[in-house]
Amino acid sequence: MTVMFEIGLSHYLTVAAILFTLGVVGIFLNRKNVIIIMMSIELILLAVNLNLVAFSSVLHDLVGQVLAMFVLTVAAAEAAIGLAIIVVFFRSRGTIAVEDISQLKG
Amino acid sequence: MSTALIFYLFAGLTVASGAMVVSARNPVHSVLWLILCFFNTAGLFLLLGAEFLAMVLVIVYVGAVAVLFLFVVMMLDVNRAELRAGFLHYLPLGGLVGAVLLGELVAVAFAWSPSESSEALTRAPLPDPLKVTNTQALGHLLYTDYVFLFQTAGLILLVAMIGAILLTHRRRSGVRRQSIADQVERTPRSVELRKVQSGRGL
Amino acid sequence: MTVTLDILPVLPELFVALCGLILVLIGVFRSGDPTRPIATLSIMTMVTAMLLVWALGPDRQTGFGGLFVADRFAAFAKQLILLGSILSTALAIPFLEREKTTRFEYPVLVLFATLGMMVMVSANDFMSLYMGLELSSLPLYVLAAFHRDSPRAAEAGVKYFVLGALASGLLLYGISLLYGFSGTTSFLGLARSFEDLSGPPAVGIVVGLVFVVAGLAFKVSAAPFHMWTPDVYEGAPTPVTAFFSVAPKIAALCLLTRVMVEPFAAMTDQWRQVVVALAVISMLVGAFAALTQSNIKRLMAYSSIGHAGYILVGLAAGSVLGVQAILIYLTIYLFMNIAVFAVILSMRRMGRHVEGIADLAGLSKTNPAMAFVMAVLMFSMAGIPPLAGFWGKFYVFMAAIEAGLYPLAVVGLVTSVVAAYYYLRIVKVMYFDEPVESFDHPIGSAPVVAMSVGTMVVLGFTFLPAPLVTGAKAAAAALFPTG
Amino acid sequence: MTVIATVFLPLLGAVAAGLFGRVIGARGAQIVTTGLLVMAAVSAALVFDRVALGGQTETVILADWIRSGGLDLSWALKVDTLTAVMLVVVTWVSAAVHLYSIGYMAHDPSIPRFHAYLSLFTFAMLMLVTADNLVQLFFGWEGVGLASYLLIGFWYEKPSASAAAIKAFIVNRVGDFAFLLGIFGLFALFGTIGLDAIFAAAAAKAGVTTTVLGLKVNAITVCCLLLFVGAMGKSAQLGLHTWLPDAMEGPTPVSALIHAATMVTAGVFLVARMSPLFELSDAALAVVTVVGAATAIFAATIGCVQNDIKRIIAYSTCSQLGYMFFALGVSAYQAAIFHLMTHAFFKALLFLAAGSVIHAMSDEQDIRRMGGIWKHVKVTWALMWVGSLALAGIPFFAGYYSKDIILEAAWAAGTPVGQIAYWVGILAAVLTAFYSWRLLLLTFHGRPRADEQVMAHVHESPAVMIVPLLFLGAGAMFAGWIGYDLFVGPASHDFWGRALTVADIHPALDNAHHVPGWVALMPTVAAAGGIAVAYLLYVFAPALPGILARTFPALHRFLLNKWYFDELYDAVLIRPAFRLGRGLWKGGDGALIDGLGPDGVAATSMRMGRKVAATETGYLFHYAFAMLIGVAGLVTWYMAIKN
Amino acid sequence: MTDWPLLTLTTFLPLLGALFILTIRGETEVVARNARNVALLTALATFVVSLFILGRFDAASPDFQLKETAAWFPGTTIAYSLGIDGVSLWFVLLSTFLTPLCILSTYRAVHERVKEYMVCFLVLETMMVGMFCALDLVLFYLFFEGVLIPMFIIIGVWGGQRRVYAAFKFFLYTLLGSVLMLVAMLVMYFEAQTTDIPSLMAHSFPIEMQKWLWMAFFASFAVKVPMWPVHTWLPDAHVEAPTAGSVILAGVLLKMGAYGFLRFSLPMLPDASVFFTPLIQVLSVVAVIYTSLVALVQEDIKKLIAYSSVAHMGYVTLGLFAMTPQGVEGALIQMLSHGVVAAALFLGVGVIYDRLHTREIARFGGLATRMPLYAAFFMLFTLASIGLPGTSGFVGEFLVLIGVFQVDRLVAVLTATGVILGAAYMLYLYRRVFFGRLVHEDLKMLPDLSAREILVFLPLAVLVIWMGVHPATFLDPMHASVAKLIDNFELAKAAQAGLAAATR
Repeated sequence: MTVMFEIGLSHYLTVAAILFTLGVVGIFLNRKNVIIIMMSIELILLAVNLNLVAFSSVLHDLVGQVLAMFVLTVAAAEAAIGLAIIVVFFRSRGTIAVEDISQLKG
Repeated sequence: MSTALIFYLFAGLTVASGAMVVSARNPVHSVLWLILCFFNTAGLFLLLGAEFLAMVLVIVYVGAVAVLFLFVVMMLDVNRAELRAGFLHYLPLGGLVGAVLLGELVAVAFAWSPSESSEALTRAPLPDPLKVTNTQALGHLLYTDYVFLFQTAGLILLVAMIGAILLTHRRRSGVRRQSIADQVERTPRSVELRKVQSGRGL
Repeated sequence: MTVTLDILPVLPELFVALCGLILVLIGVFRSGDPTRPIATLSIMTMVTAMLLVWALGPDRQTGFGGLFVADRFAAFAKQLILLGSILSTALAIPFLEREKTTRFEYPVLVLFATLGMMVMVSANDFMSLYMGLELSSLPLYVLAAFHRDSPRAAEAGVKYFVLGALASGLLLYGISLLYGFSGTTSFLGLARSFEDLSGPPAVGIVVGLVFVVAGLAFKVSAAPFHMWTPDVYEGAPTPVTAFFSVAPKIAALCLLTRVMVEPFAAMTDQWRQVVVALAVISMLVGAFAALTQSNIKRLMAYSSIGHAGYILVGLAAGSVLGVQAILIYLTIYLFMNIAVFAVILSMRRMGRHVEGIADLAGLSKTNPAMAFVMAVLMFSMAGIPPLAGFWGKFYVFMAAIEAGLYPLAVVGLVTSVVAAYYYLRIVKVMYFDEPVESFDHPIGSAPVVAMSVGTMVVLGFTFLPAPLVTGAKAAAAALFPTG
Repeated sequence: MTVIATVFLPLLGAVAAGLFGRVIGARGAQIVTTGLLVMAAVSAALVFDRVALGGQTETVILADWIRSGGLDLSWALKVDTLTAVMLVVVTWVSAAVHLYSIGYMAHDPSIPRFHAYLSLFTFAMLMLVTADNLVQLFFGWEGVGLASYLLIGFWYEKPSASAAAIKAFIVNRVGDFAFLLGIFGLFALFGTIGLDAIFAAAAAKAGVTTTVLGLKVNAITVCCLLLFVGAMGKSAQLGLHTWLPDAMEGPTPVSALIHAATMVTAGVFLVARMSPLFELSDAALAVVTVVGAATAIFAATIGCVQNDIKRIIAYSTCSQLGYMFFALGVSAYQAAIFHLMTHAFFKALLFLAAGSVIHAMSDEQDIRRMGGIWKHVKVTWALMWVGSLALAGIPFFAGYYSKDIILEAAWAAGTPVGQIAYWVGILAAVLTAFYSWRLLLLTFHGRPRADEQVMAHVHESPAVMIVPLLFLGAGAMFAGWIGYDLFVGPASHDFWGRALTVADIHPALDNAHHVPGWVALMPTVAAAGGIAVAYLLYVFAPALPGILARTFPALHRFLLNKWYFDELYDAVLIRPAFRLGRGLWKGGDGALIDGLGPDGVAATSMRMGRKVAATETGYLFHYAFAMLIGVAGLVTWYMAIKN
Repeated sequence: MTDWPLLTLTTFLPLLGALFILTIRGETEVVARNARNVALLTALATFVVSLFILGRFDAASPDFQLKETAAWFPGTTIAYSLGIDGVSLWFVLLSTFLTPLCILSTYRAVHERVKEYMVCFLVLETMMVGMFCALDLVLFYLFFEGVLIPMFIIIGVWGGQRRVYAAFKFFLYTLLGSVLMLVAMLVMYFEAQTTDIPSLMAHSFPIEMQKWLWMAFFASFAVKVPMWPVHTWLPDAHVEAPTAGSVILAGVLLKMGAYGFLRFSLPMLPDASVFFTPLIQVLSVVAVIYTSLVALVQEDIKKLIAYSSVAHMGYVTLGLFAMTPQGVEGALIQMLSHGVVAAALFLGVGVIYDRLHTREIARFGGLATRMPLYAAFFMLFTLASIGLPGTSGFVGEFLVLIGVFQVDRLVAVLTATGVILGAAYMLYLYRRVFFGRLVHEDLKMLPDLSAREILVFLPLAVLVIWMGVHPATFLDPMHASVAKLIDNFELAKAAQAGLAAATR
């Protein structure tokens, strides 16, 4: 029971691991549209940030938070680019269903 | 005890909403679940003492990124994609691999122990939160030790901007734009008169 | 707290960044099509940056509290990256003009991507590694989709982006684990933390390492993280593919090398197995999957996967000789690839770009010079002596043998025989088959220059190998502090 | 110098006629080659006088040949009595044949080629007999084989001729194969293949044994037997004889020169030359005797039923060679060489006379379509009689002396095989006389069976053909009488000198002069009997042969088909070889090696290539999944397997 | 002339010529003519230069001579190092001798892309000569493999119907063998810390390593020789290659494998060589008998000669691994002889192929009537091929067999059956092509050899006889080198035996 109620690093890491896995699984189990995939990526980055902040806290080291900060920034930029690309794709193909993004293969 | 309860609340909601992001049928709902997920993570950040990051997550992510998502989802009008066949087909294998990975990551999580050398390697010790706020401490670091990366981050954002504009911005040839300079410069001499036969066009 | 901004080591990057910003301004405010002048200026910027890199001298200098390092290795890598960017920009502009898709952002994005790569190879900390990587990746995502009206380019963009984001997610997760389990993100700090390690490293370190390697393996398109490569190479506009195949690849490989050799030097036994596995799978995929291709860009994609495998063989050796081999290989690879893409970019018939292997049929009759160049390059890529490509492989496998990796060397060489088949097939199509229509006249002098330079290097290296070999050796030695 | 002239003048002629035939023309070629050969014959006579009669053996070293490690060979001419005899026989017969050919081949379009071949052959034969080491002997050996091949196939447009040429070469090669092994064996045994060196060391190695196929055997016996197999090939002994009858496809002068007088006797020469070795091995000698005797009777039986004039003589040659071999086998080398010499004359005579007949009969060779022409070709007829009488061993003709001494020696050898050889020889003598007279009677006597057109053209040959015939006829009449003393008589010891070695325990020849009277008389009786039977069957009761053939059809067919040797070889060796070759080609190379090797690997690679490329499905989720599997796999590897 | 870098000159003179040809421009016809002439002149000049090598060669010395060394790859021992001994001398000359003949032989046969053709041939010559001169492991490999490029092009561009298949088979087959050799070379380098061939010969490798190295080298050389059962590329390559390509292939390229055995396997890995000798013997014997039988049933002239090449190379490998003076020298002579004879036979096939564009045996018959001169030449080479004494073929076969006989009698006996089979298939071929009646109409108009063709055949014919009658010319320079080779081999064997005895 102490493990349950003594909230330590491992708990946070576990949450992050679950989020990460959800993100990853979301990418390859998703057939609906690419935007969901992008959101899965956001989940992954969120998991990373959670990891970093948790480590930062337990290590008494701000570097983790600084890195999390940068990750947030980059994630925002990535989202912008990603959505722009999706818009481009939608314009040229009229769909963003994942299964339709398969002209190139072999 | 209360910390634990709050942790479990936030953690549970984070995980649940994360799951819904992935599995919701309607992309709009997915975005909304994502927003909820962000909020709860921000709560976890608060628990960990990272106030600034928590706020950034709420303001920047919920306020900007998630809205951007919502915007694009609406714009592309792909609000209901039916679940296509094959999803369940891949579920067992995919789920298995995911479960294995998850198990391993959790195992890693529980294998952590403070490293002997980590103390000596700490570059930016956490200041006393009573003297220096988290935001201040972060800011100080960002503008000094990490100014190089800070500038790089700026460039990344610039590149993202350029990229987004390059990809999505287009001058439509069919749309007539008002050019004030042209209108002003026009003189009677520069106006060319043409006789247009009916039914022919120019 | 006194803060010193040791700007000197970062001078080339700073210069490039500033010039990039200025170019953006020029591009926005200049009327008319500013692409060509901006491309010219961008090339001049990069040339200057090369000079600056050279002017920094051979000594190891760190900056920004150890986030950034400028040493011989970084300098060597930067020269290669810049050269690749310069040549691919020069090749791209006439092509884009011909296709009527010029946008001034193109050279600017290439410039910024190059800047990101320069930061990458100079990274001395996982944070700067990540930032550099992203700075280089984001423009690449955009460039892949640059022909925004082409469904294929858009698809390439989507795939590259999604998988790239996933890869950087993996990388980040690995970095976070490394950080958490060691307490630092600095390469030197990590190295120090493993130095006095007794017993096996913590499980988090190993798993973190695996994630980091996976994330970087995506960038170098090593199997099984290679899946994006063929689709993106095929779908992206050809000049972009040309760029992809050299600069980012070189940067990622140099980065991977530094990461493996510097912070994880003490863990060589651990990561060597990962690298060996990646190398073997890459070589196999690169050799076999290309056998049945009909699109030359796609073929080059598989070829680049295979080459990544060979380079990883050098990395697996984990020795000075191995790193030297990587640098030699990369240099030769750069020249070969650029020249091949110069040929591919010249494959125009009736004003339309073609990229089928069959379109090369009978090239030896319709355009003997180009066919000769291409044949030389293909033999070189297949690793047939006395062409330069052979020496790349030779050094790589020499390193592997020195490290006692005999089975790896045998697998590598056998796959190189399989790979030889498809390179030969191109020679066969050009020389043995009856000609179809001839290509249009080459566009501008850039492809001709690229082809000539590439061919000269490929043919001439055997006669004068010393400069490159000694240079690469010195650069490689920079990563190994004791010797 | 005379030796060199003897050997190389024919080569000069061959080169002149062969390379410059077009320049000097047919007539020029004839004159040059024949002239040079006559000169060679003269100088051979001088050599004979100096070496054989004068007792001066000599060895002329010409040049280095093969030198490698312990092997040191030179081109050298070794002349002793044996060689000198051969020189004379070869050059004289060859000169006669050259001369004869001028007439015989007058209408042929390729005269220079023919004469070049003839001269080339003569050169090779002379190299053979003058060799001072086994390799040079082999050079001549193969050289005469080549010339024989070229000459048999001279009329290459005839498929049968070129087939016969190949057959001759290849059957000879089988013998040469053994010959080569014999050389290797001797080299392994003695460390040299110089004849003198081997002979000098032979006695010391007499007891050396070696293991062959797990059996311990005497090394010298093995080497001798291998050499003898070579001799069997060249001399058409039983088993390797099949080429000789077919060789009659060549022009008749060729048959006379090569397949009667000289080349086929090379085997005899070889065994005689190697007498110091053979003397050390009773087993080898016994084999020689048995094979010789068997060939003598075997060929004679076939000769009795053949219808082709040349083939009959060919089988007769075969049979006579058998005589020579069993003479060798009983250590009566001198007798063998003596018979070789006399046989050269009368057999060449027979062939050339037969050629004259063929010439007269407009190239008809089947004796069933001849008959009754003796009036038209009287000289030929007479000479044919002389030859036949010599062949049958009728007293005072050449063959009488040599055949008698052989049979007596066989009897006198005092060994069981010698006894067998004697009786077989007697039986063969009966048959010899029979088929000779069968030939004579059917060809010249009785009523003409050729059509009128042919009969109208029957004419005597020109002088250029008749003169050599007369010369050879003289030889057939007097050679035995003249040579008897020197070769096998009291003078023979001095005559042969050290050229032939006969061990003291093999006194067959010495004893031959002291055999009971009936032994000496038997051959003559046998010959007379044979002639009588021939007269009975073909003059007095011409229906009888047909009846006999019908009464014993199996035997007749068996003999007519030459004991089915060709069919046997065809079924056992040739066709299986081709079948095997085709099987190995299509099955081994094509299906198995290429199928599993390059082609199979290539196909597998392409299949794998398609499979690997098929993993690039184009679907993002597959790609992501692959990456995930990669990561999960590596992590699992470290966490589960490494720890 | 004494201080000139003769070997470098011989090696790179053709390359220079090739570069010069590349610069020729103008109308197709003119370019073709000029390219031909330049190529011929270059090849002849190279031959003349290579004769100076012969002149300066000291036959009494067993060492490498005319050495030239220059630094090459810093940080390694890999150097540009050339030199020849009695073994390689003749192969250099063979290469320089055959190339001009090849070029001369193609004056009529090649009309298309003459320039490229000549360039390929001259590059090929550089590679061949360089390979025989190389005294550095890596340099050797460079030339050894470099040969593939021009040969691939030659077969593929100017070859027959299935040229693509043949070219690929040739290239990939030999490449596969060679890459394994590269691994072995690198292992040797790290073991001995040198790539210098003479030094490597002096180094003694551990026995277990030797076995692995030996197999790797074997993989390369066996394919190149080619030994049974890795020979199947040869018939295809020979048949499809243009005449001159077949000539070089048979004349020189096949020798590269055997040369490799002699240069690497035997002196550097003597113990493994002893260990594997039975393997070589079995494969060689099978090669001789098997391929002879296969040759017997061939329907294509070139294919028949190709199979005969495999059989003849079987003698060579046998002779080499007999490691007796006669065996080794016989193998060398056999190689030279085969180089000349097979070259001549292929050139011979080329003559009728040029005229009729078919090589199917059944399409011929009775050629002797129309083309007596040609028939005479072909007969001479046929005889040399079947090893008639007095021709070059005999000396080689004889020495090999006598050498092998001293080592293993059964092997010698089995191999000697090749003497019979060889005669059978070659004469059978000759009979079907030259003898018989002229029945095919198109054969009745065939012209006999032209002056140019005679010029091609004459030197070959002279050599065939010269080597048969006076092989000392060729054997004498070999003696010292071969003796040294065998001495060292015996020493190493003895040392290993002593070691084994000591450890027991």
